[in-house]
Amino acid sequence: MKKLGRLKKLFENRGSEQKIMSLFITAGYPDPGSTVELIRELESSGADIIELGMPFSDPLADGPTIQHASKIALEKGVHLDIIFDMVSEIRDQSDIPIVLMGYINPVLKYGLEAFFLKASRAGVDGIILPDVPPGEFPEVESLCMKHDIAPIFLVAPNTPEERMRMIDKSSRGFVYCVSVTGVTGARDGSEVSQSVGKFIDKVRNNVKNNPILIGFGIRTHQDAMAISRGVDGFIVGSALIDYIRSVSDQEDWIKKTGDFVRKLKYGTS
Amino acid sequence: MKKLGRLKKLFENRGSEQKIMSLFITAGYPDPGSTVELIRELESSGADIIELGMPFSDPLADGPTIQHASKIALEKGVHLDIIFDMVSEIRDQSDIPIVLMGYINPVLKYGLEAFFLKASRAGVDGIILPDVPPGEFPEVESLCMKHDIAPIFLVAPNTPEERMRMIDKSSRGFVYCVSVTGVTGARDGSEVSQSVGKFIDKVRNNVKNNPILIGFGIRTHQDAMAISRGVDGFIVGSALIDYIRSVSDQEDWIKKTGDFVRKLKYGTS
Amino acid sequence: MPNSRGFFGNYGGRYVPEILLPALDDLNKAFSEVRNDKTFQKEYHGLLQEYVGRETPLTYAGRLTEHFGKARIYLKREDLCHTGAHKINNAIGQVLLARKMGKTRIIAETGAGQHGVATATVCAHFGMSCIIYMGAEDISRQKLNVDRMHLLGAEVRPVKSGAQTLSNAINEAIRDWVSNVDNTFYIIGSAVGPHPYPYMVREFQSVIGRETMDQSLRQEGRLPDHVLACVGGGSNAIGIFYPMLDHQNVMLYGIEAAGEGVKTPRHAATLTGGLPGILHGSLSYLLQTQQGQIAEAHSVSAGLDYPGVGPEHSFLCDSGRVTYASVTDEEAIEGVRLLSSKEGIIPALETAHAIAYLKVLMPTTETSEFVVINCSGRGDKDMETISKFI
Amino acid sequence: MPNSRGFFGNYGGRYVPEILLPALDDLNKAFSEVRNDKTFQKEYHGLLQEYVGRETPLTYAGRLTEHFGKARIYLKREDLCHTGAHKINNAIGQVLLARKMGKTRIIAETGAGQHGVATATVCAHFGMSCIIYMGAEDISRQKLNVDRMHLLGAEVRPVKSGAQTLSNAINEAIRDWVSNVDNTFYIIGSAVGPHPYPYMVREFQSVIGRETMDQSLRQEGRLPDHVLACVGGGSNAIGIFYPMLDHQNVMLYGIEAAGEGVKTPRHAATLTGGLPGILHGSLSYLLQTQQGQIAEAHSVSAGLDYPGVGPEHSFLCDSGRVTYASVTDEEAIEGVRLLSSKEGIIPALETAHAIAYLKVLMPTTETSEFVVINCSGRGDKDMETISKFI
Ligand SMILES: Cc1ncc(COP(=O)(O)O)c(C=O)c1O
Ligand SMILES: Cc1ncc(COP(=O)(O)O)c(C=O)c1O
Repeated sequence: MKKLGRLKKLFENRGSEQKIMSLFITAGYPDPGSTVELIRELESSGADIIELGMPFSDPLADGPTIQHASKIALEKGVHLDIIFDMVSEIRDQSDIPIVLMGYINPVLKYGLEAFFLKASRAGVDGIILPDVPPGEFPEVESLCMKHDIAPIFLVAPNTPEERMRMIDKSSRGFVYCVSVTGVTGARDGSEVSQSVGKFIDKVRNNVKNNPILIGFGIRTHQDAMAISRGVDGFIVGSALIDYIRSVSDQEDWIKKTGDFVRKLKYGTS
Repeated sequence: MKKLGRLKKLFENRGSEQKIMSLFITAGYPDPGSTVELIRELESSGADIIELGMPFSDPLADGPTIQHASKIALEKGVHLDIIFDMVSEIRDQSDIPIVLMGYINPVLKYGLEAFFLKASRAGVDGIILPDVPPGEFPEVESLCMKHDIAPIFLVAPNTPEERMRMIDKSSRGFVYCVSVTGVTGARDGSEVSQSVGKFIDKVRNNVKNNPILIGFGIRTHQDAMAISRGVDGFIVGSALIDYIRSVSDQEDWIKKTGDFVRKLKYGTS
Repeated sequence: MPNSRGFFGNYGGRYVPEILLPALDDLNKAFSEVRNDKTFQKEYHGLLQEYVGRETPLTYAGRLTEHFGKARIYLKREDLCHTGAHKINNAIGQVLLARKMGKTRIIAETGAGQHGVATATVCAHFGMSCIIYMGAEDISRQKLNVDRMHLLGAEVRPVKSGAQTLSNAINEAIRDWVSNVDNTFYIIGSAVGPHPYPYMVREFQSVIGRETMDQSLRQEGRLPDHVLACVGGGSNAIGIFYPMLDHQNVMLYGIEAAGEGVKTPRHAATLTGGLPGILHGSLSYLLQTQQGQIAEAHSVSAGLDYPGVGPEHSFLCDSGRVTYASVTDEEAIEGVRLLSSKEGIIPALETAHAIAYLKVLMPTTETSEFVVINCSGRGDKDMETISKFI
Repeated sequence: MPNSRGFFGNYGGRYVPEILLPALDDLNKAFSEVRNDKTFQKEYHGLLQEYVGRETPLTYAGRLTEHFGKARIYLKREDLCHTGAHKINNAIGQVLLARKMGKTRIIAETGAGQHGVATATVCAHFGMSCIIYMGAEDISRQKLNVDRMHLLGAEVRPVKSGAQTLSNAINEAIRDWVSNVDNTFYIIGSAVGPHPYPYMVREFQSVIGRETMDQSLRQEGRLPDHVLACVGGGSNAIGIFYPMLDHQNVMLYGIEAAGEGVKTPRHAATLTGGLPGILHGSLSYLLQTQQGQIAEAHSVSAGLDYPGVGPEHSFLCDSGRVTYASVTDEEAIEGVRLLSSKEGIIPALETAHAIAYLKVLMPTTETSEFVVINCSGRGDKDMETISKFI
């Protein structure tokens, strides 16, 4: 129960006003050598959870930003063993919850058993597989349970309420609430927040066993605050990677990214 | 009977060894101003009959040489009235039989009656219309008779014997014996002469009312002698125009053409 | 039926070099034999069905009908024939005849390339040697079809005389025929040329009209009120018109290519803007100069770019049984766009002339009537040309 | 039938973002309703007949048969379908379903452009808005089809990721669908994707196999001994195979694209050279790297240039009911040449793979047997590519 513990503890301990911030980065972007250091910087700048993207050649649920990051990471030779090493290295020094996020095929090719065993040993806390919704691949769900890795599933604006309850039941750690129909990075937050209130109410009425983080389209602190009203926190991915992309050729890009993250969480850096 | 007379007299008066030489040129080639002078030179160099081509845009029975000559003549503005003037001008000074040769459409457009009237008045002796075989356009044949212009028809290697007799009956002046299946200028004479003997025998057995001239593919005196054995004479067209084409940019091209024609007729110039 | 000398009224005939007459006689004899020969007809119709894909549907054009809000519009789908146009109906008939006559070498002319492709196709099917004459200008504007002919094993001979289009290609094919008449069969691609071609081509294309009548009866319970077809040489038009000629209630419309306008020198509207004359073996309307030289035709559509027209159309024009009209290049392109966007059928540029005429015809129709357009071919071959306009 | 979770044996499923599940549920429900709905089936089959031109003939290929001197060879002529390939059988079925479901916006992916053209065509026919995703590489090698789609009013969106071919176009179409799931219907062009697509596409394409069986009985008095089809995603193959699966005497052959050779990294022979994995929503054989990244496929034929294959084929491959083999780019070009010159039918490059396999199959056949090849499409779209090789 050690690992489920890290995510659980995080949510149990959060103050009622505090929003959990989960940050997505693609493992190995902009280069594999800096991922561990980057994660430490994210943590020290306010990240509560790290979603570590396992790059895939055909990321069909992702927009251009994450597609690009995946492509660079693959070109730089990132694969699952490297990612496990990264997680181990972080785990040596930090208890920040780490969630792997990626598509099922590389996992399948690695071997399902082997994957969950290694992930668990490395210190992974949860897993998000956007192309494996609950119920479609029971073996994945049971391996999660076996290896104490939280299966984190998504609810979308068009998810029927009954299915929301089923997703809640299948999920551990938190439920990932997708604020809009679309791929990652698709719309900007201001557009998103208009329609999202009713949807969140519906999710809250049905997802009772898990904390709820909301993501897709959050680019600023204002977006995050507006959109995560009533849920436990928010997730930022494309905006962070876009920022990294814009500064990654500078020497102090990691420090700058820290500033960007603080601003995201607190409104000022 | 004046005009039928000129062709008739020619054949009646020829010595038994002498071959009648009919020369084809396109009216207005290489330029309209020199056609009359050229014809006089042809006559004085041994031509017995002049076939004067009426240029047409779509000369579908002609090879590249005569196609080219037609095209140039048309570009230089030749049309039927100009051709009638040319004939009149020649007729003022010469009794050489003149046969117009060309396609039916310009004749039709001119008006059949008007055409034959004018042609007759200008001193035309005969007409060859390769796209009007006997029987296909009775009005043309009766207008020929009415205006004393000899309708000259062709027999071809594949013409059935019965039809040869019909052609003989329809023709006046002479019968034009096409030595090979093909367009004008198609093959060279040496190739032609091989197969032509039998064909000529057949023509002679069936064409009894008219003299026979043979044409298509004769390029030299030798060709002419070989091929016209047993008939009354021969016709040269493409070879003459090819020669004119080769010398027409020289000042004394008409004189040179005369030399060429003498050689054609007599073997030496 | 033309008379014994091959005339439809005043038009037709056999104005060809003497050398071709025996060949035309043989052809006429052979064709008369097969016309009512069960074995031949079975083979011909068998190929039309199993190889060409006949019968072609009569497709109701719902959105086009809605667009005009008048009579119902149907399309006779010759575009679905193997190789993409009606031309193959005729090519198959003639190649069967050629085989029967023992000819081993096939020649043909082509404008749009559809007849060339059809001929090359049937020659490949029967393993016969095939030479296609095609104007150099047409070669460049119908490249797809040239590539197809090559692949089918045909030799494509570029014709560089005159406007380098269909008319010149016919001249050159006739020259070839004159030179090789013994072993060569000339498959003419439209209802033109010396007798018996216009008659024979009509007979081979009449399958279009017969099917249309059957389908009209099946689908609408009666014959159409209006039938439209584009007219180049006139084979697709006479094919659909002929079986309905005696049904006086069926109004027939042949649409020619007005190019840049019948008032300009750049058009191909022979019946609208021409005068009777003789070209390519028959007497018919012709575009010609004051001096009787053949005028250069112009049309954006290579298959209509011809200064002559089949003699039977000249007869039907004079008699008034068929209404002939013309539409411009620009209107034809508009016609392509209209049918493509309303029905999902990209017509050949030739066919598009008939489509374009709807804007004139439809306002005069009643909602109780129905119209059939002969959709003579598909537009794949024209995509390059069309793209330039769009 | 796939099981309730959309599996054919071990293959299939619905591995898609959560957001698409309601859409797939709706689709599955709507499709189940229409499968046995008379009104729908009547409209569907009516369009196939009156618009597409079905039934397509089963053409006896006499000279091809002679060439091999063994079993008789027939061609199932999907090349004669409106737009030139079998793809439209499916596009019509799906667009009817989209209308029934009240969707107003259609998206599709395309490789060779045939499915794009088919989809753009049916959208024009019904007046629906249409967006086609197509790899930039495919756009350049199938220009004719791109022009056709434009003319039909579709928007063609170039996809510049990865190898810029079919697989990338599917990714992009899925992204669009995820973003516009409310009003958008995704018409998948092959028997791939999440359940119910592989099943639904098979059902819409099975008309090929049913007609083939009827025609075989009519023309030969029995079912064929051997049936060949090319396999890209596998829709034409499953369409002709499926109705004959239970007839164990009918040998079935699916021919994949071996590109430059299955031993090289440049091929698209998924069943021959791939391993099971998950892509585009289903579990099936896949070309993939050691790390489970999707490998770039290669084939001279854009329609076969795909690293996946329909899940039912994976099942039929494992079960041994169908024999899967592959032929190279070069052999396919040879196949184009063979069919063109022997039968006057220029096949699509995809189809040519099945033709090319005859040289392996035919020597093993008996003269008493007969073979049917699914002639899935015509080669017009490929003339530029083919010309480069000839
Ligand atoms: C599709 C199509 N329609 C019509 C024509 C015109 O010919 P015709 O008037 O003989 O039907 C052609 C000629 O190439 C054609 O390809
Ligand atoms: C003519 C043709 N055949 C075959 C295919 C391959 O697809 P499938 O395997 O789904 O039939 C395509 C795809 O574009 C095609 O256009």
